[in-house]
Parts: sequence; C-alpha cells; structure tokens
Amino acid sequence: MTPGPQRPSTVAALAAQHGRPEAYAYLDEDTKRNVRRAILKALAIPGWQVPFASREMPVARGWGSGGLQVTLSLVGPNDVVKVIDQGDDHSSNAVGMRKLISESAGCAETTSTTAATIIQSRHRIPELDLRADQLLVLQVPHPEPLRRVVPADVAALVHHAERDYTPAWLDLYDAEARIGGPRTAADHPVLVDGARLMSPSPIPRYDVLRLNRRPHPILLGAGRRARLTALPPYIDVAPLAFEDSPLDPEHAGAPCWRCGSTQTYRVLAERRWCCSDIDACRVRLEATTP
Amino acid sequence: MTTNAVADYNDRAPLVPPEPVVSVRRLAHRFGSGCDRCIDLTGEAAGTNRCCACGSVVAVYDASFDIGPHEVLGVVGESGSGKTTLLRCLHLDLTPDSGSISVGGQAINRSTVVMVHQNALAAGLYPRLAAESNVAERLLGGGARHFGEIHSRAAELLNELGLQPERHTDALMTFSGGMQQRVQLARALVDPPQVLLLDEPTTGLDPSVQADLLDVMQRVTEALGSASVVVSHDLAAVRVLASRIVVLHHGRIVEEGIAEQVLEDPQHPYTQLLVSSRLT
Amino acid sequence: MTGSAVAEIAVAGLSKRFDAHPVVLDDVALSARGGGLTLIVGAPGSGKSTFVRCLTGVYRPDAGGVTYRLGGRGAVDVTTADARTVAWLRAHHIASFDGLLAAAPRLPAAVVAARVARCSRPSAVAALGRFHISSLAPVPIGRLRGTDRLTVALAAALLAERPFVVLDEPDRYADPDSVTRWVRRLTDDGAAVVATGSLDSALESIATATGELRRGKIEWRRP
Amino acid sequence: MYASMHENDALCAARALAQRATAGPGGHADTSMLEEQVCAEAGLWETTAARRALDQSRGDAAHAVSMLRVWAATQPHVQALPVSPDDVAVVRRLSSAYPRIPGGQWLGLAPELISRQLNWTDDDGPAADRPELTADVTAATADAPTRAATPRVRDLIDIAATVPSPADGAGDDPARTVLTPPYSRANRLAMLARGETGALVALAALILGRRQEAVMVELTVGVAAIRISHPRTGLPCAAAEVPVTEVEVVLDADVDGRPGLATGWGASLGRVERRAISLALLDGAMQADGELREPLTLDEQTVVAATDGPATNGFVEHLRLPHYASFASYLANVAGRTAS
Repeated sequence: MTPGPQRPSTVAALAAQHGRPEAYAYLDEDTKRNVRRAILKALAIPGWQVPFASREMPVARGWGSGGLQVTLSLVGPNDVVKVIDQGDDHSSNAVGMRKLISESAGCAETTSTTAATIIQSRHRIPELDLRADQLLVLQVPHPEPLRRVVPADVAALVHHAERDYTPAWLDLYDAEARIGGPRTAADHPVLVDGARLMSPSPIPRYDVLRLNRRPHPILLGAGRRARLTALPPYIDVAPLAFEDSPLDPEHAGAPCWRCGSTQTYRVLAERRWCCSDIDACRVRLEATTP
Repeated sequence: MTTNAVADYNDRAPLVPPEPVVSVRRLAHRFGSGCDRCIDLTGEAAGTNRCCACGSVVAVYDASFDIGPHEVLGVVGESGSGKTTLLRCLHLDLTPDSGSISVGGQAINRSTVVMVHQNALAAGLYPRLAAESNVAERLLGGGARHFGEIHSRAAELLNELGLQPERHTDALMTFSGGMQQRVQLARALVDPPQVLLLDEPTTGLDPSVQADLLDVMQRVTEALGSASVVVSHDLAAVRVLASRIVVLHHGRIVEEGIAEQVLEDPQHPYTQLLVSSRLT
Repeated sequence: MTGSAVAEIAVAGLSKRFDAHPVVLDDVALSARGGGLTLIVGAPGSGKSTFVRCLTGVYRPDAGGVTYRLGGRGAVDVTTADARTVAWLRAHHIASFDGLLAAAPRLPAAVVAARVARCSRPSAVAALGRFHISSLAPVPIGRLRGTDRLTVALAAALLAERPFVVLDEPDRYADPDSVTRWVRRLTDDGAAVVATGSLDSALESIATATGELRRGKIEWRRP
Repeated sequence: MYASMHENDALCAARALAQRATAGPGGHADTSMLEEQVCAEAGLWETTAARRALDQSRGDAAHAVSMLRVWAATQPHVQALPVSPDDVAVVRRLSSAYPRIPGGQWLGLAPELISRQLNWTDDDGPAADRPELTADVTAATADAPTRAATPRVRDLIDIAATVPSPADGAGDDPARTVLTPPYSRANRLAMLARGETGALVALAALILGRRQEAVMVELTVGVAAIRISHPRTGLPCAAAEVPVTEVEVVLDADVDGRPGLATGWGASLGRVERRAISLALLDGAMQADGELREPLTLDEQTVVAATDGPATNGFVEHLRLPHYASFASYLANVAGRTAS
C-alpha cells in the first residue's frame, strides 16, 4: 500500500490532525488508559484499593483530583456530567470542575440528577434513585479504612491480603463498649461482598445504609493517595457493625424548611434544617407545588 | 470414706504421665555472626556463653525438655542466662538457629501459644483501649461478631480474675501492674491455648499484689489445662506455680527436677548458689 | 482392697550424706506392701526427714533405689525416673507429708488442702475438722502459724486417698489418736503407708513393721 | 463554601479581582502573596520592605525573612493598643460547617478562583495600571462589616461537648521577650503565628491524616486598623492597616470519655490562608486528646507524606470545601452518644 500522508499512530496524533492539538478531556491517552485499566481491576476485585497513575490536576490535591481523573477518563462527547459537592452543585470547586470537564470533553453539563449520565460527587450519594446506565464517581480523601487502627500502610496491606480485620472490629467493639456506638460518623467502613473492608469516602451513615446492591457501578477515586476502588452493580455492601447493633442513620431536628421532607438527609443552615441534596429537594418541591 | 476409694482410684490415673504437649529438642540460638572459634557448641559449659573471638553470644544451647498438659514448667536463672531467648523461641518471636519445637506433634504455630508478658504494654496489648476490649480482641480474632455475647464473655472472664465490672471499660493504661497481668490472663482464658507462657509474671509487683496474682495464676493454669512455662528469677513464685523446674546458666540447662528437689536439694553448684542466695 | 492392684514401695541400698556431714542414711532397705503401715522411729536428728524426702523424690539419694509398684500396672523408681514422671507420681499417686507445702499465701487453708488432695472443698473442710482445726478453713494459708500450716498439709496428704502414703512424724502435728485412726483406715483400704515417728510414737500400735533408725541403719523390731 | 456560584455580578467582581491579581506582565513577576507570607513569617507588616528583602536576597524567602527580622529589631518599638473588633473590617468570610451562617458568606479575593493552569499568553492589560493590590483592597473596606458586627459561627455549635480551652491571657511578643516552656496558649499562638509556612502546613497535614473529623467553622480575612496612643495627646489613633486571616476549626476530641469537639483558633498576618488554617489545626490538636495523645513516629510513610508539598497544601486548604454533611453527621453521632 503506498505510504500515504504519515498515518497517525496515536489518538493524540489523530486529534492533532483534526485541529485538536490538546488531548481530549484534558488527560493524555496514557493516563486515561492507566485509569481505565485501574477501573477494570477495581471492578474485578470489589473493595480493593487499586493504585493508579494519579496525575497533577488543575484542581488541588484533596479537592477531588482523583474523582476528576476517573470522570475525565470515562467521559465521552454525548455524556451529560453533573458535579456536586456535599449535595450542592454550586460550590466553587464543583463549578470549576464541571466547567473543566464539559469544556475539555465537549460534553453537556447539568445539575439534574436524572439527566446526568456521569455524576461526580463529594461525600454524598444522590438521593434520587439512579438508573443502571448512570455512573457515580465519588471523591475520596482517605481510601484506607484501617488508617486509624493500622497506621502503617504496609501492615494494613497485610491485613487486607489476609482479610484479617480484627483491628477494625476491635476499634468498633471498644467504641461500642465505652460510648454505646461507633465513633465514626461519616466514612464508616463497609464490608464489600461480606469479605473486604473498604472506606466508602466520608459519606454520612444515611448514605452508607443506601450502598447495598445498587443498579449502577460506583467508582471511588483518591487522587492524593493515588488509589481507585470500585463497587460493581448489585454487589452486597454492609456497614461494619455487630450483628446485634446495626448502624443507625443520623436524625435531623426538623423537616426540610423548603420541601418539608422528613426522609432525606438534612443539615442545619442558619438554625433551619434543609435538605443536603439540593437537586432532590428541588425535584420534590416541583412535584408538590402545582 | 464410704466407697473403697483406693480401689476404684487405681484405674483412674496411669502410672506414667501422658504424651507431652510441647517437646523441645536440642534448641540452640546464637546472637551475632559466630565464627569457627566460637565456644564449641558441643563443649562443656565454659563458664561463659560469649565467644572470646567474635563476641557472639550463645543465648541458648542444646536445651531439651517436654511439658505435658496441666503441667507447669518453671525456668529459672539470672538475667542473661537465656531465659527470655528460650521464651521468645517458644512464642515464635525468634526462629532458633537449630533444634526443634513441636506442639501436639506438629510444628508450633501462632494460634496455639499465648504469652503473658512482664508488662502488658510490651505484650502488644492496646493501652488506650478498654480492658474489656483487650480481652474481646481474641474473641473477635476468632470470628465472634455478636457484641452482646462477646461483651458478656469478656466481662465474665474479667470478673473471674477479680476486676470489678465498673472498671472494665477503663483504658488499660490506667490499670496497675497486677491488674494488667490479670487482663493478660483473661485474654489467655478466652480460648485456651495449647501452650501458655508466663514471662516474669510477678516481677516488679508489690508483695500483696504478687500473692493475689499467684493465686489467680494457679487457678488459670489449672483451668486452662495447657502446657505452661513460667520464667522468673523469683524462686518463691516459681515454687508455687511450677511442678518442675529447669535451671538455665549461660544458655545451658544445668539442672532439671521437681520443684521441691531443685530448691531443697540442688545438685549443680550454680543452682546451689542461686538457691542459697534467696532471701528467707 | 481387692487383690487386683497391690501397692508396694520397695527401697533398696538407699544411702545419703550432705557434703561434709556424716552419713545420714547408709544402705537402708525396706518394703511396704499395700494394706500395711511401716513405721520408722528414731531420735530427733536421726535422719527420719531425710529418709522420707528421699522416698518422695525431694532429695536425690547418693545411691540406692525407691521403686513404687502398683499391681499389674508397672513400677517406677523415683531416683532414676525423669522429672516429669516423678512430678506425675507426686501429683497423682503419692500422698506425701514431708514438711514442705508451697501455696499462694492468699488462698484459704481449705482451698489449699483441696487443691493438694485434688478433692472438693467441703471434704477438705471435713478433713480439717477431723484434726479440730476446721475454724482455720477460711483463713489465708499465709497467715497460719508454722505448725497449723503443717497440720493442714497433713490433712491434705491423708485426704488424698492414694495407694502410696509417706508421712514424716504425722503425730507431731495433729492429735495422735485421730492420726492413728485415719492411718488405719487408709491401710484397711489397701494403701501402702510409710511413716516416721518419735521413739514412743502412738502409731506403733497399728504398724505392721517397725524399725528404729540409728546412725544411718534400720534395726527392725520383732512384732 | 456555599458562596453561591450563580452567575451574578458579585461573582464577576470576585473573578475579576482574582484574574487581575494574576495577570502578571512578562518581565516582572507578581510576588504579592510571597511578600505577605514573608511578612507573616517575619512577624511585621511592611510589604515594600518585604519586596526589597526578596529582591536583595534574590528571591530566597527564608533569607528575606531573617533580613526583615534583623531590620525590625533595629527599629524603635511603639506599644500598640489591643486591636478591638470594631477596627477589623471583614473583607472575606467563609464557613464549611454550615451552608448558611448568620452574617453571610462571601468570596472577596478568593485564592481558589486563581486558575492552576499556566497561562502562556501575554494578552493581558498593560502592567502600568495594575494598581497596588493592598491599597485598592483597603479602600474597598469602607462598606465591609466589622468583626464586632459579625457573629461567631462557633456559637452555633451548642449540642456537642467541647474541650474547655484555657483562658486566653494577653500573650507576650516573641520578638521582644524570651518565652520559655511550658507556654501559655496565647504565647504558643504568638510564636506559631510567626512559624515557617511549609512546616506549619506539613504538621497540620499530619494532624489531619489522623483525625476523625476536622471542619473549618469560620475563615475571615479582615483588615485591622492598628491603633497606638498619640505621642502628644495619648489618644488612640490608627497608625496602620494590616490584613489578618483568622480561622477557627473544630476537631473530634474525647471530652471526659465521650466524643466531643475541640476548637482550634489561628490567625496570621496577610492573606496566605493555609497558614491560618494550619495554626488553627495545630491549636485544636494540642487541646484535644489530653494524655491520650498518640506519639508521632517518623517512619518513611510519614516523612514522605509530610514533605509532599502539593498534597499537604491541598489537603490543609481542602478544609475550605463544604463539610456540612460530614459535620452534621458527626454532631448527630456526638449528640447520640452523649445522651446515651
């Protein structure tokens, strides 16, 4: 075959030929390939922390760089991206990341949970039910569930390998014996598939109790610690708890002053309780008011 | 005595002791590089266990003994005689250079051995956690997942060893030496190990606490039925706890006998020195 | 006791001396069969305690053997057996009263006795009662006077109901009549009992053989 | 923070402020934040002197700090009057504990709006009319609320037991007196306020890694008018206006056996916010845990984590992100535990 114009060997070279000098969706192809491989491995071993090549992102470490890299590795032109920060689309960091994703990937962005195909969230699980075709990406500060009881990473790895979580059970037992319940508020460790301990990111206990057998995958990216964990669809996820003292969700002081719901996770705002998940609250409000 | 006690007694206990639980054969361990001019490991006790050429210390040399169930073996000797090295080999903290340790026929493994350390904090216990939690840890390690059951089992063991219920949830570091030893013993009682090691259990405790502890330890060693080793330089304590005594001197077993014989009629000059230096 | 397991203590060629001191025991021999009491009497310091302690394995004799035979179930010589066997015999087969009782000082006397004799606490309290010291049952053994401690030890030894019983001057630490009655019951049950006593010991009345220990040798008296 | 990012003029003003501050001309680098950091570490507020020190030390910040301290030691000392809350104009205020707080939240000059992507184009406005940053900000404080008029967010937290913080006496000035341990809290804060930024952030990151819950309840950047008594009349008169960043955090702590909160307070000259956040975390951590304090071992994992600049800076500054959900969860857990 006659050697035509130099055939581009990489996607980046192909993109460059078509007037897109910088990489698609901000990340270079090698990083995206590494992240995708890590995602596949994490899905294959639910709950296991898979190291991945965490690049320096235009978002500070500890501000969601892990979640951002996962989203950018999966987003496509016809995706609809929603980025929320503790249930709120309008936090400055969430806005910054959503802009970065939509501009660099050329995809649509939204604040509606149902309209989104990829939802990147920090410390909250959207309260509207998600469909199987949607993808939830969580930002994670501390991927290691044993970090307080087994400070040394190497020792913690041994515990994971041997599935020996006695230190975690001991910490839970000590809290139960001395103060009647777990010390952990947010980021209560969960047992995936009944065997592997995982940190679900600092989501409140209300959300930890909603992690079990969800129809969509959940990907947890920790950029600072460069670890990636995943929960494939319909996997058993149970909070670390004794048989006779199940984990109880948080109780808010009053119904939400906007939508009046008593079932959602609510936070205090100027002495009034309001829903933490803004979008779910809006949907409920529109449903109730004619 | 209504029944003919002596007659029906006869068929109970056989005349010779049962198979040993722990058998240690020709245990030897050297700290340091060692060299050809090292103390001839097969030679007679040369009065020291430090090799003049390479300075390596033969901590334990050619130690062999057996311990049966329900038996307590006392190991005495001054510090530096190899007592602790021997114990660390039994507790798998140290792999000996040569010799073998077998428990119940197979090689020794971690789950069959429990050690009560001289001070609880060195024993890998958790000073910040409650005494009850330290006991519960072995239940949790065994797979117990029901809080109520673990709690009652741990409380029962701690009560049995003399800790008042209201102190069960205090942090271990706030307990006295004697009380911390009782927590360690309670941990041993959680699931009886095949081998129980007591490392200087009464050292550093004041006499009244020692007395209570000896009583508790006697009850525990009998209740557990495991092969026990008590290492101490406190001959009186060893006398109470152990039925047999092994005397270590410069890493060698210089005398072995029943506790009364070793302390009342010592044969080896070193044992005679050790026994005669007791404060009576 | 039915003839199935006849207990016998056979001592042969037993001699013992302590370093530079004169010979304490010189080629002593004796055979105590089940159902009988062998009494060794002697003046104070004639070596009676040493003899008992050689029998119970506490002292290692310079020469000679002490064999415990139990009917068809074998025999053990404590002077040559390994320490585990000797400890096993002392714990299960030999009831010895040789003036040595090591116990946790905080334990009540009755508990100590029960533990040594491997029997229940109430029967231990009853045993102390026979020596009229049941009031000492709850007292921690560490607080007892020397003689009371030995009385408790004696009660524990007698209580243990073992085929071999070795006692060092039992009638010195409890009233002779109850000791004599108790030893007679043990011998009736088939135990082989060896005891020492002072020259005018009350036990001579029930002894099947009596020997006097003088200058390391035993002269047996005609019954 | 909830400072809403709905597109409105306040947001445009904030973004303009942020962009203009960074649109550096080709030749001359804008080092305003570095100058503020050097002033804070030197313990005096004189940005022109800081810029001169940086120039003479060819940009070596540590060298510049010691040059400033040497110069300050030679200057005459005038005892300043304690700064009253009425003299502090709040130009930026955030809380990550509650979505809305009495007194409101607003971005002001938001460092997080400064992009982290290097801009290679030089098509910004001419350098000449780049106004002197601090002068411009001070003029804008005319309508800003004062610290006295703005309520404290920490007063909202009433359902959790807090570690009683020791009475805050007047601290001594570390530049003029020799402070010997044991330090009172005020003296400790005074010394730490002059601490080297990198060290403060590294230690704070170590603390954050081990805590169960750490939430920044309030961050305020204010311009404080320093008053001295007039040499002749003795009446207090304003002598200088100094930007101060003040931060309060709450950490999880054991309050007599029960889970509770320990409040940490930290303030630093200038607008380098991670300094104030680190100071608050250090103060809070030193009050929490009492004798249960865990020893810190310098194993390789700790050393590598502590010296990773972007990670520690990002992690400490991430406290500015909203923590409403996890904070509410912690308070609910604490309320549940103390009640039982």
